[in-house]
Amino acid sequence: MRFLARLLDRAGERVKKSPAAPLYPLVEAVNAALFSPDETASRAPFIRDALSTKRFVIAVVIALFPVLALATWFYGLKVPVMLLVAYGTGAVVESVFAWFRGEHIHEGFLVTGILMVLIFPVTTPLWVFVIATVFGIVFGKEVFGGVGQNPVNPALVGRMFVFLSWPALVAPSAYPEPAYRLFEWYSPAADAVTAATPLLQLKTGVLPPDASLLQLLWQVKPGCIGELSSGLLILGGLYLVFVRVVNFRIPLGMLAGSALASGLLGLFRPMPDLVGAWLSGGFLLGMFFMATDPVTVPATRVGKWIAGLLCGLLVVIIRALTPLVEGVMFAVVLMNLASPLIDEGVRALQRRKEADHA
Amino acid sequence: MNPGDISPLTILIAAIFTNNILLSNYLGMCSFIALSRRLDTAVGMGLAVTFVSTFTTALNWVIYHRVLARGALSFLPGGLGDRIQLEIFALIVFIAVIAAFVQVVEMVLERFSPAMHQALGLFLPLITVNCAILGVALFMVIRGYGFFQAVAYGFGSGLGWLLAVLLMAGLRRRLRFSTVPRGLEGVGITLIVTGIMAMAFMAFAGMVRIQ
Amino acid sequence: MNRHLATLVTPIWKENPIFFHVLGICSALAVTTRVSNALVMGAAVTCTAAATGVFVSLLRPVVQRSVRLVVEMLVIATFVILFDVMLKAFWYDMSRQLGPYVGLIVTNCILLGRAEAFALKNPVLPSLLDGVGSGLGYSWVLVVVAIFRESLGAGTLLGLRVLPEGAAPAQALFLPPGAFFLMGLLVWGLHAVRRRP
Amino acid sequence: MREPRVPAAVIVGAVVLACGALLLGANLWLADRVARNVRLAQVRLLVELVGVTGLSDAEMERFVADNLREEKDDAGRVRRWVYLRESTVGAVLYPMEGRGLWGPIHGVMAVNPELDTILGVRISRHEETPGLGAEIEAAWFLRRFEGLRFVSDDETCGPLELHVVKAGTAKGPLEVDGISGATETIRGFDAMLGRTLHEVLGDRRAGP
Repeated sequence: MRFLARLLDRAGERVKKSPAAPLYPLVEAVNAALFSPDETASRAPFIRDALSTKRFVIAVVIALFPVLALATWFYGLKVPVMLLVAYGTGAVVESVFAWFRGEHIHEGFLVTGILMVLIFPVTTPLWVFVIATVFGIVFGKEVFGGVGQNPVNPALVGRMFVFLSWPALVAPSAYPEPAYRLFEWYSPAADAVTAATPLLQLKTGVLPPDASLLQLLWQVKPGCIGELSSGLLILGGLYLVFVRVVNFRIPLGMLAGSALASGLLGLFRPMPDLVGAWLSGGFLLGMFFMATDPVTVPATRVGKWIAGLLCGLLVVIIRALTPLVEGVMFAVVLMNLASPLIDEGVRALQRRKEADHA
Repeated sequence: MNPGDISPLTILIAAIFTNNILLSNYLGMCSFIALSRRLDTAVGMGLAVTFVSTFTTALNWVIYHRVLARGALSFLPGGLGDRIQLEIFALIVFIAVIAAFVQVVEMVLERFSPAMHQALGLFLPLITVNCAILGVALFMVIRGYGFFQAVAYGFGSGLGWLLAVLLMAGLRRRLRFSTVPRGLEGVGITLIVTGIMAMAFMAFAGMVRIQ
Repeated sequence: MNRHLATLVTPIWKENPIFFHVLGICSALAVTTRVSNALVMGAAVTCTAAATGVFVSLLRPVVQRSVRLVVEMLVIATFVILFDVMLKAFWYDMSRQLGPYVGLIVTNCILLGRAEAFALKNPVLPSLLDGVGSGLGYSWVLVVVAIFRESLGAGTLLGLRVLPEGAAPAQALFLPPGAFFLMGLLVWGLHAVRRRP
Repeated sequence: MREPRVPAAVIVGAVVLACGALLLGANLWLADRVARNVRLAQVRLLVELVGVTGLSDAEMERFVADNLREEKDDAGRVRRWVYLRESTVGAVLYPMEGRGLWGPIHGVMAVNPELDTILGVRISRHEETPGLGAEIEAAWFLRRFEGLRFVSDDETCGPLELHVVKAGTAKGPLEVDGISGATETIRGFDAMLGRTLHEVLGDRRAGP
């Protein structure tokens, strides 16, 4: 409690000090903790708008709401139920930990809960979904002291665990064809029609001739709940970039990194269409809403570029060279894990440069 | 088909990513936990492990296949070579080679490159009890690697360990500012982060086509 | 006698080598996919730790400081190889399942650590008890981790099915990451229990 | 602590000698047993594959020596075993070698005397992930190969189509479901099977 207060205090001081007020206190708190203060003031000028955590949460919820609404239309009542389950489980786990620590529940889970729903296919059994939520919150967040202190994306930690535990239940082969299902409960028996995702088709090289890039952009396509419409994800993502809730360096770095890897690998083997790869699978969802999570990326500006590049590279490498169809989840977590090291490297270089100048 | 057919390059990549000696064989955990506390010690120990693992694997391969293995001494007269069974000493010999190599390197460094000695000197003695190095030697025997495969495996395992310990050192530096529950501080949280790392590295499983 | 009992019991709980000295974690993670493997591995460490303790203690009056590490390593390695050969001769299947990890007991810091810290300073009987205690302290942790990993990760215990048919075990616990998470949880739990009087 | 008087070299020498003697003694005592265990592991597979049960270890060794004729290739490696049951061929067993995700895979395949149907498959050695790839040695998986006829009906030895495929996607009589979550192991297993069958077909073409 006192520790958190101290962090927030320090962030608050900086808000007062610089004309470039912090994006949200949490990032700032972590930044402040990672940097020594005199270093930071000059190095985080891109933060321009004073936003509280609440406003950050609201912005993300606004950006993702259309996606959820569309998913409910196409996948039925199970989508809102999953959201309720995620929030319910999250609330229980968080309050247990908060009680032990003597703190309040943090509204940050509102975002994690939505992401949790979006990264699972609607076919996921609810018990698997509950286990993923619990695992993600406990091992992705609470063991590190809660919101703002987690080194990796909690939703993805939960997703990875169930992906490795019950691959058959959450694997791409089980993704259903989207169809009008509003007010219906999705059941595997009634909706036996599963469809190959565009990503799988790209991987096996049998993209149907009528699937143009425009269609990938505007039509709904099978996949995880959040991968339904690329168009809505782009709109939501751009909105977040526009209101400066999301830093543009990571997404741009990811696009560049994937283009680079795709080009390099393309010299040796046939590669799927690059733009097609961007528009299919979880790339957009990961790029705008997962990889950009401010507490899990490097704090330095150069570091953000490097992390984005690395993430893009890894997505393409995992998608192309391993038996896995989708690589975004693993790529984002690997990038999260490398982020502190990237920061260290960048700062060491900067220190050396300053020393040379002086 | 025998293991001789896999290219050393494949083994190198597999040893770093798909089959990381720390994340999938759990070797070198003790020093991993102890030395990932600081970035500079992690770098030092990681480099030392890579160096020692590469060269001792080469040495151990030669000694094992030219002296200890069954039939290696069959050139001796009078069928003597077939009667001597030295395989049982492999473990002791491996340890001795590692310890001796570390000693020699330390002396050479002290004499000719004090700067290097300053950087690595502290970590070299610790390596003798790093099970990753001995583990590499034992796996090399079990998997029947050829010389270049063994060297690639030793080098790759060292690099894989270096990668893991560097990532962990960075993360632990960042975790210093997290309010980790008290019982988890230190060892506990390191194990959990290693678990997340091991899960993420599972993505590379199957990246290397061995067929 | 009471003192001897304390020597035996202390490393099992109060000064458990895995938790409070972070020794021997490598093999603790590696062989815990099956309870049977964990039991054998625990037996291996207990036997070699006890034998090492006795012999290092016996050699104590004649060994000089300068060479004590060499002697300790030799003694440890000899007993580890002995156990390995016996396993190969009398329980071949198990020896194949444990793979190189029996050999790796040599670098298990528990043995060298206890030899250095205890057997080098104490008479034979306490050294034996300390070796057995350390081995048991190591073993029970292995078995506990293995019980969780085998039952939840593979749905069996000692090869017998324990999860109901149709309940899919969580393979991730069987894979390497599971070992790290369970070990982390166990460390957490133990510290929490120990702090409470 | 008082420093002992005995010179260090003497002590180390004595310990080395003692340890060496102990190990050599253990080796002399147990080497044969270990070698026999290695042999027995193989023998057990062979006996199992020809469908004989209830033998003790010694009986199994005798059974294999009496009833299985070893055929070696030019390099002196066992190429196949021919199982003679009352002087007619009961089955032919081929050793298999391949690579999995982590290391080599070894096994044996039994084929009927006409060399067109698999009687059984056993795995003797592998380094695969327990619970996933390691399931290639499990009975539930290997049972899928029993009685598989790999020569087409028109008796041509045509292209081999027997394949182990991704779990749950097997179509037709010549595709066998793999193990979910063990793609790479199955890939190696499939290749190993293919190579062995290739050899079988070579023998089939060469005539009885």
